[in-house]
Amino acid sequence: MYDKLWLIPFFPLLGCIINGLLGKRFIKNEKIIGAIGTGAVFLSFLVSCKYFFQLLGDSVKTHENIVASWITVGNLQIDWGFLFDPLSAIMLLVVTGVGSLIHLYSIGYMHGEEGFYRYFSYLNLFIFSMLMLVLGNNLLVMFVGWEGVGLCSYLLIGYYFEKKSAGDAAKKAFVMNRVGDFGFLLGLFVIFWTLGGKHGVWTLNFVEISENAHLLSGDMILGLGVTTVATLCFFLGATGKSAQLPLYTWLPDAMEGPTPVSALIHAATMVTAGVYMIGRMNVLFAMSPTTMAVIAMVGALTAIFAASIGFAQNDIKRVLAYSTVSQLGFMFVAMGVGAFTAGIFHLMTHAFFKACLFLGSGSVIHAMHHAMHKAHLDDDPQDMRNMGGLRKKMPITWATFGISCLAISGLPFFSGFFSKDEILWWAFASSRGSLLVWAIVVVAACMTAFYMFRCLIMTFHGEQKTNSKAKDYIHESPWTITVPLIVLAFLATVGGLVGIPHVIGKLIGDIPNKFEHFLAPVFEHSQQLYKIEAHGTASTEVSLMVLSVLIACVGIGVAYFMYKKNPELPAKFTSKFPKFHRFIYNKWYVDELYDSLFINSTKNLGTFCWKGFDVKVVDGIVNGVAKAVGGLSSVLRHTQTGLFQNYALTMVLGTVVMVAIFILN
Amino acid sequence: MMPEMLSLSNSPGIFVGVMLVKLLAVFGVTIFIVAYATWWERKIIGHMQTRLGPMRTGWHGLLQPIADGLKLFFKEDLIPDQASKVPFLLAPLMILIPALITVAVIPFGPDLHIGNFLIPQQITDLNIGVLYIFAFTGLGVYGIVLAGWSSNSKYSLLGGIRATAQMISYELAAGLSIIAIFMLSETLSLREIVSLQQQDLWGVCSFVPNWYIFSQPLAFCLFFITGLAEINRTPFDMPEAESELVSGFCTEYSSMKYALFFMAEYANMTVISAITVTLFLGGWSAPLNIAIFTMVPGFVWLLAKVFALMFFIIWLRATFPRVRYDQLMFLGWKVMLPLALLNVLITGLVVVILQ
Amino acid sequence: MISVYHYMGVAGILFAMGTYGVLTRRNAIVIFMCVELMLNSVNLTFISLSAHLQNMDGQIFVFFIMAVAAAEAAVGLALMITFYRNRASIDVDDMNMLKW
Amino acid sequence: MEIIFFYLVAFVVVVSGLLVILCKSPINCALGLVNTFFCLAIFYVMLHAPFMAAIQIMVYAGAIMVLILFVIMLLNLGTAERKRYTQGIVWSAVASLMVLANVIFFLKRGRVTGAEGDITTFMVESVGHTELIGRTMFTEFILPFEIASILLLVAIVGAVVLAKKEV
Repeated sequence: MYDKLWLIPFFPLLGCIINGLLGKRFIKNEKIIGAIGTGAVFLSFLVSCKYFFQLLGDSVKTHENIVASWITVGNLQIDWGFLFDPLSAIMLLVVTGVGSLIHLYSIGYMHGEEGFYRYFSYLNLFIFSMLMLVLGNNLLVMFVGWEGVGLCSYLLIGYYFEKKSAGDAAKKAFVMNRVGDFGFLLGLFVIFWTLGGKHGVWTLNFVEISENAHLLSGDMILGLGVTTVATLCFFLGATGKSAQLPLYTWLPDAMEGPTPVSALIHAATMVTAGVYMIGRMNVLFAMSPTTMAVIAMVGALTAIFAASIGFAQNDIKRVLAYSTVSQLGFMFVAMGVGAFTAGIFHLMTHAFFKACLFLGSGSVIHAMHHAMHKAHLDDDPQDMRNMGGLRKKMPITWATFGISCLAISGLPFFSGFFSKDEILWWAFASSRGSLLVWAIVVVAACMTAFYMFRCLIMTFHGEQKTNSKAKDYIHESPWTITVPLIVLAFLATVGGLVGIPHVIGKLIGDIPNKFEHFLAPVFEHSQQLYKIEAHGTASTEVSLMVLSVLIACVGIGVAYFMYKKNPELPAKFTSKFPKFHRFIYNKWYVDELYDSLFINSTKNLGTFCWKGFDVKVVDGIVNGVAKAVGGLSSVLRHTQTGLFQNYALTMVLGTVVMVAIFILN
Repeated sequence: MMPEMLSLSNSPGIFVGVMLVKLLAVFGVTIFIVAYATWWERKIIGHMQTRLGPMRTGWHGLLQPIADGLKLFFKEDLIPDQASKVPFLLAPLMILIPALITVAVIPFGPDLHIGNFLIPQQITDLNIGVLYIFAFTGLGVYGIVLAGWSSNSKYSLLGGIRATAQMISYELAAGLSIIAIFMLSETLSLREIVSLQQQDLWGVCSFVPNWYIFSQPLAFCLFFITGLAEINRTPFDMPEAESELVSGFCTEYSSMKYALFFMAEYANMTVISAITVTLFLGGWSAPLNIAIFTMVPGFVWLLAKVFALMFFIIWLRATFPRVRYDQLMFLGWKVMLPLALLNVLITGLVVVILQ
Repeated sequence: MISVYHYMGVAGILFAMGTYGVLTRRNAIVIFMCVELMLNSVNLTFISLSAHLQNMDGQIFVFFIMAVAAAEAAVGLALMITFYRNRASIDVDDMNMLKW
Repeated sequence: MEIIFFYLVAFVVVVSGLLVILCKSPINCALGLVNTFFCLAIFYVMLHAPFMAAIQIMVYAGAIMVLILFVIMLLNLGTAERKRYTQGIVWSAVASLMVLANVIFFLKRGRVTGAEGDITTFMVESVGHTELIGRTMFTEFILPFEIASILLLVAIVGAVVLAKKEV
C-alpha cells in the first residue's frame, strides 16, 4: 500500500547526485540542470499527492514503512523507517509543492549564475533532507534530516561564498542551529534514557514514544518532570531551527542567500521544522503545561518583537525575514496553547503567502538588479528606498505581492485570516491559553498588517525613487518567475478554505473544518487526554474575529496614512523619536547584546586562555624548558669544542682518575 | 777438550781484541773496495764504451780514487741558506752508516781454531742476521729522504719522495724473495745459511755445493733486481736521475758530504753484492767441492764472488737505460711482488711435500 | 742490575710524553706520531714484562700491536691525504666540518 | 756496566721523545721518533728479544716512519704549525704529568710477581728467539694471527680506496 514511500525522498536525492556529480563537467546546460532539479521535486510532489489521496480514502491514518535496519544494539532497534500520517502528508505536500514551484522559479531567477548546477544540487539535497525530517519514523532519522537541512541551509546561505557577509551569515546560521541541535540531542537522550532505563522501552520511534509517554508522567529529573525537561530541550532545538527568541538572529542574516532559497528554506519549509517537530511529539508536549506556557510566551514575544523590528527595516528581504520570524512566533503560540491543528494550518498558509511574498520580492530584486546592472549603478537593489511606483512596471508581481499582503494581514477570506483567527481564538479561549498571550498576539497582528503594507506601499506605490538612469530598464520578470507567483498567490487566497472554522462554517452553511478533521487522528488523542480545548461561545469567537479584522485594518490604514498620504511623516517621526527609531532600526541591539554577552565573553575567555593560559602557562613551560635547556647547553657547549684534543684530554683525565682510584683501593 | 766459542763472558780480553781486529779488517777492506769500485766502474764503463777511462793518475789511473777523495775533501763545503741544518748534516751519515753496518753479519770464512777457542770469521753472528740486514738496509732510505727534504730544493725533494716510494715498494718484494731461503734453511743466521750451502747439491751431487741459487733461481733474480732498486743503481736510479733531477737528493751537496753519498752508493753496491753472495752463492765457500778450491781461504772466494757481482752491476749500468717512474712502480707492485708471493707459495708447497 | 721497573719507568715517561704530544700538537701527522710513541711505550712494557715473567705472550701481543699500527698507519695516512686534498691542511682544528 | 748503558739509552730515548713532542717541524719529530724506535730496539735486545728488535726497526723505522715521512713530504708540511693556546697546553701538561704520577705510583706500589714461565733466558739463547716466537704464534695464537692478516688486508684496501682521487 504505502511501500513506495521511499520514492519521495529518493527523487530529490537522485537529482542532487546527478546535478552535483555531473553538472559541472558533463551537463553544463542550465535548462537540463534546471529540468532535472525541478523534475525530481515535482515527481516527489506527484508521489506525495498520490499517497495523500490514498490516505484520504483510507480508514487507518498511520502507516509505517521500514526500508532498512540501521542500528541494532541489544534491545534497541533503529530503522530507516518512514512514518506516513496526516501530519507528514500535509508537510510533504507543502514541502514538495512549494518546493517544486520555487525550483521552477529558480530556473529563471538564477539564470546565468556561476555554479548553477551547485545551486540545484544543494536545493535538491535540501528537499531530500527535509523529506527525511518529515517522513522519519523515529527521532534519529528525523535528526539526520534536521542536521541535513541545517547543512543545506549553511551551504545555500553561503552560496555566494566570495562575499564575506554571505560566509559570515552561513557560519552564524550554522552555529546558532548547532545550539538548538544540542538541545534537540539532549531531549532525545533524556527521552531515550528515561523510557529505556526506567521503563524498559528502548525506543526512539515516534509511535512507540507516543504510546508509552504516559509512563513518564511521574518521573522527575532535576526537580522537574522528565517530560518538561525533555520538551524544553526539544523546544530549544525548535527555537534554533525555527528562529525563535533567543536564537532568531541568524534568520535575517540568512537573507544573504539567493532569494528563492530564502523563500523555500527560510520562510516556507525548514524554519517550520520546529513547529512540525512539536506537532509530531504533541503527546509529550501536551503532558507538560509548563513547557506549553513557555512555548506560548516565547512565541508571542517573538511575534511582537520581530514585528517591531520589521517597522524600521528598509531592506525588502529583511522586512520579510522579520515577518517570517514573527509569523513563526504565531505558530509557536498556537502550539503553546494547544492549537496544534491551527499551528500546522498556519504553517501551511504561511508557506503559501510567505513564499509568494519572498518570490515577489525576488522578482522585484531581480528586476532592480538587472536595471542597476544595465545602468551601471551601485545602488542596493534590495533597498525599498530605491523603489516605489513599481506597480506599473511589474503588474503581476504587484498583484501577487498585494494578495499575499492581504493574506498575511488576515483580511477576511484570504488564507491568513482563517489560520490566524484560529490561533487568536485558541489563545484567548484554550485551557492552556491566556489573555496576556492573546493580547500580545493581537498587537503583533496589527503590527504585521502595518509593516506589510508599509513594505507594499514603499515598493510598488507612490513616486518612483529609483535612479532615473535605471528606471527604464525595470520590467516584468519571465514566466518561470511569474507562474509560481500566480500559483502561490492563488493558493494564498484560497488555501484557507480547507480549514474554515466551525463558527463561520455553520454560518455559511454547514461546511466542516476539513483540515481539522483530517489532522484529528494525530492530535485528538493528546488534546482529549490532557483536556486541551477551547471554551467559548460562538458570539465571542465572532466578535474576536471582527476585532482582529478591525485591528488589521487599523494597521493597514496607518500604513496607508503614513506612507501613501503623507510620505514625509515617517521622516518626521524618525526625527522626533530618533532614539526609538535607531533602537528599532538596529533590531533592539540584540546582535550587539549577543555579541557582548556570548561572543565577547567567549572571545574574552579565548583570549584569556590564549594570553593567560596558553602564552603564559603552556608556552611558559615550553619556553622555560627550552630556555633551561638552552641555558644549560650554553654552559655545556664549552665542553663541546669540536676539537678532538679537548675530548682526548677529558678522556685522559678520566682514565687517570679511574686508574688512580683503582690504585688507591 | 772441546774448543769453546769465543765470547765476552769466557774471555773478555781476547774477545775484545779479536773483535777489534775483525772490525778494522772488515772496515778497511770495505772502504778499500768502495774507493776502488769508483775507479773500477769508470774503467769498465770506459772500456765498454771504447774509451780508456781514468789513465793519468798512477798506472792506468790507479790513484784516481785517492785524487778524487783529496779533491772533494778540499772543496768548499756549501750549506744552502734555506736548508734545515741538522738533517742536512745528518743525512750523509745516515745513508753511509746503515750501508757499512750491514757488513757486520757477513761471514767471510770458516771458524778459526786458535788455542782453546773457536773464532768465527764474522764480526758477529746474529741468529736474526737476515732480519738485521733488512732492518738496516731499510734505514738507508732516511739518509736520502732527509737529504732530499733538508736541501729545500725541489729537485732534492722530488728525489727524496721517489726514493721513499721506491724503497717501500721494493722492500716488500725483496723480503718476500728471501723468505723462500728461510724456508729451505730454517735459520736466520747467515753463518748457518752459508754452512748449509756447503752441503751436497740437493743431497745427491757431491762435488757441486748446495747453493740456493740452484734451488731458488727466481728468488735470486728477484732479490738481485730489488736489491738494485733499493740501492738506487741503474736502471733504478730514479732518486738521482741526472737527466731529470740534476742530481736528485744530493743536488745541493758538495765537498766531503757529497763524497759520503758517493761512498754510500758504492758501499751499498758492495753490501748488496755480499748479501746476495752469502744468501744465494754460498758465501765464502768454494764453487766446487774440490780440494784445490777448498784450500783457498774463504774470504778470497767471497771477494771473488762479490767482485763478480759488482762487475755485473756495473755492466748493467753500461747497458741499461733508466726506467720510467711509473714503469718502476708497475714492476715493483705488479711483477715483483706477485712473483715473490708465488715463489713463497711454491717453495712452501715443495718443502711440505718433501718433508 | 736492571729490573723490570726500570723499563717500565722509561715506558711510563714515554707514555706521558706521548699523551702530552697528542693533547697539544695540532698537526695531525705529529699527533699520529705521538700515538705511535705511546704504542711503543706499551710495547716496551709488554716486552719487559714478558722477559720478566719468562712468558712469550707479551711479545706476541707486541707483534699484533705492530700489525695494528701498520694498518693504522696505512689507513690514517690515507685519511690525512684525503683530508688535505679537501681542506689543504691537516691541522686537527680544521677538522670541524661536522661541528655545527 | 749494563745499568750505565741502560741509563744512557734511556736518556737518549727520553730526549728523542721530547724531540717528537716539542719539535716544530714534523720532519724533525719524525727523526726523533725514529731514534726512539731505534733505542727501544736496543732495549728489546737487552731484554733478550732480538727478533722483536729487528721487527721493531723493520716495521716501525723501516715501514711506518718511512710512510709518514713520505706523506709529510708529499703534502710538503715542512712549515711550522699554529701554536695551541696556553690553557690547553697547561691542562695537557697536567694530564700527562698525572699519567706519569699514576705510573710511578703504580710502580712504587705494585708488585710484579716473579718469573713463572718456562721461556728462560737460557732457552732463548739456545733455541733461538725467532723459533720460540714462531712456535707460540703458530700454535697458541694462530687465530689472532690470521685475523691480524685480514686486518692488514682490509687496511690496505681501505687505504687505497681512501687515497684514490676517484673511486
